[in-house]
Order: sequence, then C-alpha cells, then structure tokens
Amino acid sequence: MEELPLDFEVAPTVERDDALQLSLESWEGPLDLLLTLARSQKVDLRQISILALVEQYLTFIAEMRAKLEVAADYLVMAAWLAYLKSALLLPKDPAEDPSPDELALRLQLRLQRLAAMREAAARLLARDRVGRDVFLRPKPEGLHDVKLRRWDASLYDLLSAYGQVKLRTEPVVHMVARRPVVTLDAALHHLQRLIGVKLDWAELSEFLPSDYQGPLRRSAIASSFVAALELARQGRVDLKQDGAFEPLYLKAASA
Amino acid sequence: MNPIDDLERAIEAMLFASDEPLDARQIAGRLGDEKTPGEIRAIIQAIAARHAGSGIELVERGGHWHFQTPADLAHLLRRERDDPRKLSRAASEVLAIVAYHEPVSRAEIEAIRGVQTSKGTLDVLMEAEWIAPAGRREVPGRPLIYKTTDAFLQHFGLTSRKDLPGIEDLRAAGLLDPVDLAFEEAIGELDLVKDGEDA
Amino acid sequence: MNPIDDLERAIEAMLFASDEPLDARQIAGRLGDEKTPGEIRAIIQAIAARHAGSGIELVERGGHWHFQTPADLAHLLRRERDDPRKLSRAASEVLAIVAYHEPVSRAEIEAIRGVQTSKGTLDVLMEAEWIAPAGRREVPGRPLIYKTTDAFLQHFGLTSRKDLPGIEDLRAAGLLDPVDLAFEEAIGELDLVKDGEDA
Repeated sequence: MEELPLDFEVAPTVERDDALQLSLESWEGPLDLLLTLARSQKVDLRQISILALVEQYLTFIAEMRAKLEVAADYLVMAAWLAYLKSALLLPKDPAEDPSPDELALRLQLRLQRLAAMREAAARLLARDRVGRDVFLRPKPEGLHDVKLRRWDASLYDLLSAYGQVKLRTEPVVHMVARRPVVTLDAALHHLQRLIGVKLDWAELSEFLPSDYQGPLRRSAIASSFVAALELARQGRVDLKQDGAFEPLYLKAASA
Repeated sequence: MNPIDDLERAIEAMLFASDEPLDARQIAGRLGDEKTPGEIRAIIQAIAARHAGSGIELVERGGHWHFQTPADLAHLLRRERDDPRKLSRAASEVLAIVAYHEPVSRAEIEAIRGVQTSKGTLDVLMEAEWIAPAGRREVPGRPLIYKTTDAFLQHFGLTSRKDLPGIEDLRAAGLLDPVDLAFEEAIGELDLVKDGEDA
Repeated sequence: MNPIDDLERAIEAMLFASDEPLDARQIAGRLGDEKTPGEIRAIIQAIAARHAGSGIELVERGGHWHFQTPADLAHLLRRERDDPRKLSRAASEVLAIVAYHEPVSRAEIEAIRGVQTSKGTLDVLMEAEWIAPAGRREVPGRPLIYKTTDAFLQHFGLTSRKDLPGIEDLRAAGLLDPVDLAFEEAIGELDLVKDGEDA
C-alpha cells in the first residue's frame, strides 16, 4: 500500500507530528477524501482499483482516529467501505443484490462526477475574472430614465369639482329640498269624499288621484293610509287585509 | 488599420480603468518610469485622435486625462418617459376656482373652497402649466394672484374662458344637485317602475 | 479612417456610459425602436471590431455587451485593492455544479458532492448574484432549483453557457448525467459484453 497522500494538492505537506493540523476539515466530506486518495493512485478514475482505495481510506481513518475525533459521516463511509471490501474479497454470491461489483461501480461513477466538477470549478475560477484580470469603467456616467410627470384631468372633472365646491360653500340658504307631499288633512278630505261613491270593497290605491306620481304618490299612499285608520277609528269605514303586506281594502262602514 | 502598439494599448486601458483622471507622470510611474511624461503625452494624444469622432472621447482637464461620452450624445443617455397622473380632487377644485374666478389669491381660493389649500396643490397646477401667477393683489400683504394659461384652455378644449359653462348650465347638467336629492330621484324612478308593474 | 456614423456613435456611447451590460433590445428601446435588435447587433459587432486589438474591448456576455480591458493587460491594471471575492472551495464547487448542471436543486448538488451544503454557501453565491432561484422542481417536496445569472457570465468572461470550460466534453462523456443513469448504461454495456462472451 502507498504512503498516505500527504503531499497531495489540498493537503499541505506536513510532518506526521503535525497531523492534527491536517484535520478532516481539509476535506469536504468523505467523498472528497476518497477522491483525494483515489488521485494518489495516479491512474484514470475509470481504471481505479476500488479495493485499493477502500484500503487507503480505512487505513487513513484509523490513523486519524488514533489522534482526534473523526466526524460521524467519515465513520459511516468507513463502515460502508469495510462492508464493500469484505464483499469484494469473498467468493461471489450470484444471489446478492446489488452485487459488490455494482456497488463499486457506483462509487467509481460518483467519484468521476465529483472529480469532473472539481476540475470545472478550478477552470472556472482560473478564467479572466472581472476585477482581477479584466476591468470595467469604475465610474460610468450611467443611463438614466427621467420621468416626465404629465397631469391629466378632463373638463368633466373640472366642472364637477366646481359644482361640488359650489354646493359645499353655499350653506347660507339651507336648502331643504322641497318635497311634494299630500297632507293628512287633504287625504282625509279626499277619502271622505270618495268613500261614499264606492260601494264595495276597494283597494286603498284606487282612492288616489291617478295624476299623483313619483314622490307625491308615495306621500299620498302614506297619508291616505293614516286617514283610513283615522276614519276606521271614527267608525266611518271598515278595513280589510288578507295578511301582512297584502293590499288594504276599505269601504264605507255598514250602518 | 495598423495594429496598435502595446504601450498605447496599456495606456488606453489604464485611462479606461482608472477611478480618477490620470496625468502623464502618473502613467509613466505605473509603467515603471521607462518612458518620460513627454513620450507618454504623445501617446495619449494618439489615443485621443484615434477616438475622435466616435462615441467615446478622451479629454484633458488640467493636464489629467479621462474618457467620457461626448457631450452632444448626452441626450441619448437620459431617456425621458411620460408618467401620466390623474389630477387629485383638491387640485381639480382649485383649478376650477382659478378658472371661474381668476385672478384669485390663495386666500380667496381657500375662502371659496372652505378648506385650506396646500402649497403643493398650487405647485402641481403650475407644474402642469395650467395656472400661472398673474401679479399681486394691491391689498395688505400684497398676495400673489393666479390665473389660468393658454395651455389650460388647450388641454380642456376651450377656445376661451367664456366657454366655461355658467352656473345655470352646471345646474341644468345636474352638477349642482345635492347628492341626496339626486339619490331620491333615482329611487323615485325605481318606485314608478314597480307601480307600473303592479298595475 | 471613415467617419463613424451617428447611429454607431450613439450605440457606442450608450455601451460606454452604461453601468451594466446592455443587450440589443435595450439599445433599440432607447433609440425609440426605430431599428430592429438585429440591426443594432450588426452595429455592435462593427463597434467591437473597431476596438479589437486596442486597450478597450467590447465583449458579449449572455447576449449583453460591455466594455472592459483586455485580460493580457491585467498585470498593469491590477492593484492591491482589487480583491475579487475569494470563494471557499465549497462555494466554488457548488457554483460549478449549478453552472454545469443547471437548473439544479440543493439535494442534487449534495448528491454530487456527497456532503451537505450549508445554506450559507448558496447565500454567498446568491449575494454575489452569480446564481438565482429558477422556480421549483415538480417532484415531491417541490424543491427550489437554481441557475446561474448574466452577472455570472459577465464576471467569468463567458459569452454564454456553452462557453463553460469543457462542458461539451463533460456532456459527451456522460459526466453531467446523474449516477443512476450512468450506472444503468454502464451495467447495460457490461451485460452486452457478457452476452457476447457467452455466445
């Protein structure tokens, strides 16, 4: 077996006594450590001996453990590799699934992919980078957008605004809008006059003049209703209604 | 075109990437003083000449040189964009008051509106160029008075101020109806329809 | 030298004055859309050609163009204060994985690296604006996926993602495929070989 790969690019060359400095923090996890070890075989990753790699890893971890605590994920990998090692060394069991060879192949594929990205990162960082190799104008004039405010209003807005001002500011004459009303007296008078004409039950609305429209009609309905109640109280009309909100009928009181 | 020599490229790049305008001595220093400031100046002149008439120019300010965009292209570097905004209710009222009562002072506007008018409201109308100061009223305090402008007439499609509808016209158009009366009328119409259906 | 026409000067000045790389559409927009992006691009190419070999070059990064100094003059321009963000090994690997595999989820990054990626590592790359979230992968858990940005292309001097060093070779070698897929293929080949041997 080879010496531990202490002269590898990532791991500084150190005396064994300084191995504490060569903590596992030098690696980005067990796969990274495996890749570093694999590189020390100095062959293409496709031709790597997984068995030799497993040996390297287990030996390395054993040495590290003698000196310091080793993070759990490195130990998990060690356990798995120990299993893989024994499986690879034992006579092949065709029933075993996945086979140790397949597990080894997967490990190899993972190492290849990590290696590819490791190299890609190095090549990327070595490119001509802005601020290190190539430089931009430090203080460009910049391109500016200037917003031009454009106010918008229509003539209608203007006139209605003025209308509102006028309304708001002409409170001197308190304009209670004059409402067309039919007074109770007028309704009483009207109803008394008609009650003698109609002989049978007639609906209240039939007593209203037909030219009463709009608000005036509503007022007439209200005052005629009150007038009808008053006449009924005086015993001069009879009232009849089939139910709430049904039409109200009246006729002259039967003598 | 002849290839540009390395020294000229180097000086050009320095001038481009520098935070501050550089003089010939500074450039010579950065180049390890292998050239005299005089030689550097000659090269700077050549660079300036090469860019002459392009969209980039190398200019001298007090012996220091820097790149800039030509002044005649400055308008391309700012883009003006319309930002339409609806006139606020308050501003519409003030504008209408100026139009109907001009010339008016701010105090008069406030008296008519019955509320205080912020300076900003008048500013907006002046920014829109719809009103303009029209001198001062010769009363104590000599307040500024305002009137509408030609731009105002143009925007609102008026030939002259006489085109503004009179108070009677506004009333006829319903613009002077109190809100509650207008509401009742609308309700009354609904009742008529109902009555019609009942009949 | 022929005089440079006004449009070319204008575009050159815009590119020179802009504080970020511009694409043809942005330039066309600023010019009032009188020219198509295609026409603009042809002019940009002419400007780039005019500056070729000088101390200032016009380069394309992800369809956007900017002026910069040529890389071979770095030694003259580099100053002590120039200290581009030093990336940790973890961050540079994660960046490479995002760039070569994009869009990619954090779990996929971790599968390649064989180790958990701290949130901080992705944050560093996002703060540098080199990577950005690119939606979610429609698999259980709907993980966020990441991709590189135009700022990434600009910083690393890449015209487009196709310029990523060795990306075609990696793709051809299947090294950008997931392990599972590569495994299936490798097993398939083994089986074929075995079958051949059996025959």
